Amino acid sequence: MPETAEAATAAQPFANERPVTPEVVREHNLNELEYERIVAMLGRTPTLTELGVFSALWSEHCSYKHSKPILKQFPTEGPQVVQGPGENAGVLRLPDGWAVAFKVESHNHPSAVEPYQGAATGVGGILRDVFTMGARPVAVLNSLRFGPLDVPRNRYLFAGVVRGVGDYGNCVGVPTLGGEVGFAEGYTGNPLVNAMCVGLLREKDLIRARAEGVSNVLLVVGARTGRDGIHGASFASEELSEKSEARRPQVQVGDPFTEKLLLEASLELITSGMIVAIQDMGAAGLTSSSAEMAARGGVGVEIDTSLVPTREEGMTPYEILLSESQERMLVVAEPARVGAIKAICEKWELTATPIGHITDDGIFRVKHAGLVVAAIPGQRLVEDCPIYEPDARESDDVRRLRDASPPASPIEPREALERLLDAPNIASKRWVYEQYDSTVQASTLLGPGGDAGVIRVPGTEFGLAMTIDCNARLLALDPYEGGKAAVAEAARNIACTGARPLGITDCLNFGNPEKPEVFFQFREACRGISEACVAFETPVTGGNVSFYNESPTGAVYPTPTIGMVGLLDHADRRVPSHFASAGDTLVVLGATRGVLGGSAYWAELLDFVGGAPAPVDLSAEHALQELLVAAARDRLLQSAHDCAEGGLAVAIAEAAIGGPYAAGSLGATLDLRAYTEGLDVTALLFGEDGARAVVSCRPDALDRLKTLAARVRVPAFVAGEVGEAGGPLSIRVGTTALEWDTAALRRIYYDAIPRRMRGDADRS
Amino acid sequence: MTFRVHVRVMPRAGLLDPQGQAVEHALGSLGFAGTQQVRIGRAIELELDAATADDAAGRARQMCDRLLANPVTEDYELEVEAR
Amino acid sequence: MTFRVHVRVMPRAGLLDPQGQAVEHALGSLGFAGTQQVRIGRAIELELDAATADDAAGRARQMCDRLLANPVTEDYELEVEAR
Amino acid sequence: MQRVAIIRFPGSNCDEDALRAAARAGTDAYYVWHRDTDLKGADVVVIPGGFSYGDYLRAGAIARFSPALSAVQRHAAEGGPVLGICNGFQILCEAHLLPGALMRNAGLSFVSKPVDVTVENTRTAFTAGYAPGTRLRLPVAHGDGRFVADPETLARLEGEGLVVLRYARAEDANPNGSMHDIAGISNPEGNVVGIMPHPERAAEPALGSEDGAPFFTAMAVPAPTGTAATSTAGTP
Ligand SMILES: Nc1ncnc2c1ncn2[C@@H]1O[C@H](COP(=O)(O)OP(=O)(O)O)[C@@H](O)[C@H]1O
Ligand SMILES: [Mg+2]
Repeated sequence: MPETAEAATAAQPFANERPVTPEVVREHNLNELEYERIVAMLGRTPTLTELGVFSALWSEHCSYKHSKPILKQFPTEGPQVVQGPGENAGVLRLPDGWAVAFKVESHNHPSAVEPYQGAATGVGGILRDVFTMGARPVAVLNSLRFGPLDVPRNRYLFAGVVRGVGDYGNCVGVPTLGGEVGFAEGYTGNPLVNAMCVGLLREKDLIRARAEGVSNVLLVVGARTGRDGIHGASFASEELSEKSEARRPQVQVGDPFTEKLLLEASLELITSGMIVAIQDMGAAGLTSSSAEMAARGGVGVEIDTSLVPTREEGMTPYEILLSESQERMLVVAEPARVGAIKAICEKWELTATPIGHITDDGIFRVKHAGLVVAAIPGQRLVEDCPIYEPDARESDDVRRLRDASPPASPIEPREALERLLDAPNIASKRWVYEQYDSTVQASTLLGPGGDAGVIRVPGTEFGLAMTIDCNARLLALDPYEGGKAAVAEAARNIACTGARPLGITDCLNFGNPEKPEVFFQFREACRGISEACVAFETPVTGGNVSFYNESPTGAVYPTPTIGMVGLLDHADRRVPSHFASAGDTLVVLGATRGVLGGSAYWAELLDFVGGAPAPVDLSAEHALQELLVAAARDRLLQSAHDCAEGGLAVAIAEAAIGGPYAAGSLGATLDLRAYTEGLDVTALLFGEDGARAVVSCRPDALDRLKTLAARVRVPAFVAGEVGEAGGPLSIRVGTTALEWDTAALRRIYYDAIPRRMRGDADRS
Repeated sequence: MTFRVHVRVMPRAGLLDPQGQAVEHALGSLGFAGTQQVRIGRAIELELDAATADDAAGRARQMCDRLLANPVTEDYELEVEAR
Repeated sequence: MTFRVHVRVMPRAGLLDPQGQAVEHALGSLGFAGTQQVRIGRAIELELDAATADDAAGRARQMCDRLLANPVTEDYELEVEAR
Repeated sequence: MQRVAIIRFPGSNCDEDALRAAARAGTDAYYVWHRDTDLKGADVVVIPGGFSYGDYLRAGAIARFSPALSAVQRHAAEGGPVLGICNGFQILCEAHLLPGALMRNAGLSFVSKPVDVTVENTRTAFTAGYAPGTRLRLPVAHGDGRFVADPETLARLEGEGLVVLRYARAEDANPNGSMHDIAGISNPEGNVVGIMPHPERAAEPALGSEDGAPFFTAMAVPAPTGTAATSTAGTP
């Protein structure tokens, strides 16, 4: 053990490494303030290796330096919370000793450069986050955004991302239970790829990524380390530009086969009780996993990079520390267990290699074949990154847009509905989810294509519902209301299946936070999300911030995707989204005021993104959730579908069109004349007020449904009834009677995306 | 004139090639000891009309750059053969 | 001596090659008119030690027969190169 | 109780589903790791779906060389029933326990959806519980499911009635471009069966369908003459 503080933190340059100059510091995306702080912390100039370590851990991605104070406001507690933010995934309590671990992560920039591998490795990373908690992944979801599909390159990105997401999850054997896809101009240069994973564990088997026990051993388990994705974390923390093409780190290639072995080996290691802690090597690889595990445990670590199995010869400690090679884990264990750990890994055809140990001096120390190349006070390395609170100012353009409205332009409602169902933002995403195995693990009760995915938990009564949602257009116009709306939509989707919302994880995709108008969006969106989570008692259990989603064509819409899970006490009482049988009574739940601000109607049909979105009434939303859950519990509902993009008309049409594998559509007859007297037909049909759902019930259940609705003060309007197979959809509103052929609507809805994807994709 | 072009598109050196790894391992356990550096890519064959072999190669190279190979992850080589 | 072997495994003539068709179509719409007979298979590269090139080729052929190509659907060709 | 061995390869991922369905049908189902050569007294063998060895090179190509598969080959040669589901079917073809091959789907994409199939051959060790011509709805989930064989093999499969499942022709249900809409076949003895759809994902009321359950209930019934399957064999 070193005698003095100086000795403890002495480090030498490795071989012929470059001296640290201001230029080198800039290349590492560290500003002057940050560099000064590093020098002060070390009392000397850092070595290049150390600079690399700081650059990774002080990147936005790892340090949350622009977001920490804002994220603090999120509600994170509740009786159901087993593990809040701060670990690899959040964990919520379920009945019978079970718990659910879940988390969402972005992989936007890697996917912009290489859509297939970028998306695939995104799925790989989120799976690892969940199984390092000791949970078996039981479902994945994905939230995607691209530029419009009439651009060949966007089709190329879309197709590549979907294939990447699918190939990875399919191979590992985790069903994709849902997701969302959106298209808008702002995503053209910067697509968004967010992947979410949900895992199940026995609460007693939970393991945290906390290194403990001086002289315990650190082992690398899994794939060899190559030169992939070096500096991925800082790459994710800058805007995309021509330059990033050149600076592009070696692309990370996913190996889902090794992931599957790693999953089985990790779970076996955890349940055997043989290890102290485990963490996946995600962004910033070995550096962040070892430094963060040590900091959480309040200990130091010493690793020797020359012991790490590499894929290529001659890798430097710098490269080994910062490599983002996939499918690797870092494990902490007592020395006496190393043999047994190796044996378990060997059974799964993996290697486990000791590369260092825990120390009591709190130093993050790296050696390479004995030479100390980095020695940094560990706690400060992880925690002392400067925190910024940038200026926030709403852009004047947005304020003006909110007050604007489109030029009046009469679109006949019949045609409007058809065109909305043909818009890729609203049309069925079957082209996507058919490429994802949604039934492996033989537990899928409601797969993609409805409001939320539902799985059963074998051996129990209960089920788990899950969704991921965000209507970014609303946030672009009003980030505060839009943030609330994203949580509200997720909760509505969950409640429509009959499940009670339990908690959320979020993936906050924004532009450059150093721009006041972007930081304003971020701050306001988070405020909205927080308020909604408080109102719904759905704490935030973790998430991910992805800034710098900008390209030369501008920033993306503020897109905080909300991943939510819910509990269905009785899995067999789940409620589907589509109408079930002719003669059922149709009820519209909730009130309609006909707000067209931010609506799909204006955006898709009039090419106008503007107006003020409907303010979110959190108590009305909460009441609706309670009603849906209670009605499902009492088995009153035949179907339930929430109203979101496209409003009431789209919700009714989608329910009538039927699920992707139904024999066909069902007709419906509605009379809405008494629902909202005096309201303009367009506003009534296509307005996007929240807190509404279209449900159907057996006629003899109607009275009980109305009683429940009255109890929680949710307006329940009896609108009509479900018709025959293939029958028409007829709606009477105001003085008009509208009619559509549901078989034709079904064709439009399911063919909209395949039709566009028949056009060729082009990389350039 | 018609030319036949053989293109070999391989994962770029240094990039992980899980497929090659798996095959290398399998060959080992089938008794083909000492097989190394297994890498797996795509073989593409096509025919095109061009005035000269050089012309044909030029066209084929354009095809590779635009469609047949992924410049981010793959390298390619091609051979042209008169038919 | 170490040899490098290049193996080309192609779908058997007469069998549907949807990937080849898709690429042919895509090349057409990228403006590469007149490209025909596109077929897509696997390119495998490996290194092995053998006394002579013939030896190396023989070993490689065994690998193909046993593992690298599926005799029901694929044909293969190989080239051996001294390193 | 009938003993059902579920072979697990690195990369298998429908092993638990198959085990659960077999156990539910009243069998004594257990795993056999791919490195084992002992099937531990199995009456029936199931090769489950998944991505053995990542499906690298070709689906099933590497798995067929595993030690457990030699044991399966012996079991099959002695007339013991073997069911390959999805990746299991691919492995059986690669191992030449069944003819033909499974190639990349004609649409080039992975396909996950329920499909309608008809049971064409009820004289196998796994389909005796169905009436001939029964229409089933079963999930498929595969990227390499296009059944291909040379014309003579196809003629033989058809002539001897060895097609076990066929994608419902009238509905255009063929999800992968398989020749003759073939979704599953058996060997002439009827003891080795390979199918692309996943009956284990539709084998209990809680999942909304029991269409696939008879594949597993068949496993629970001891073969009448001691050696399995001989009594259910079709024309040799
Ligand atoms: N990327 C995707 N992956 C899997 N399923 C998806 C994806 N995108 C959409 N879906 C599914 O399609 C259905 C409709 O999604 P969405 O348009 O977001 O509807 P809603 O507005 O009701 O949330 C949902 O069941 C959803 O899970
Ligand atoms: Mg949604």
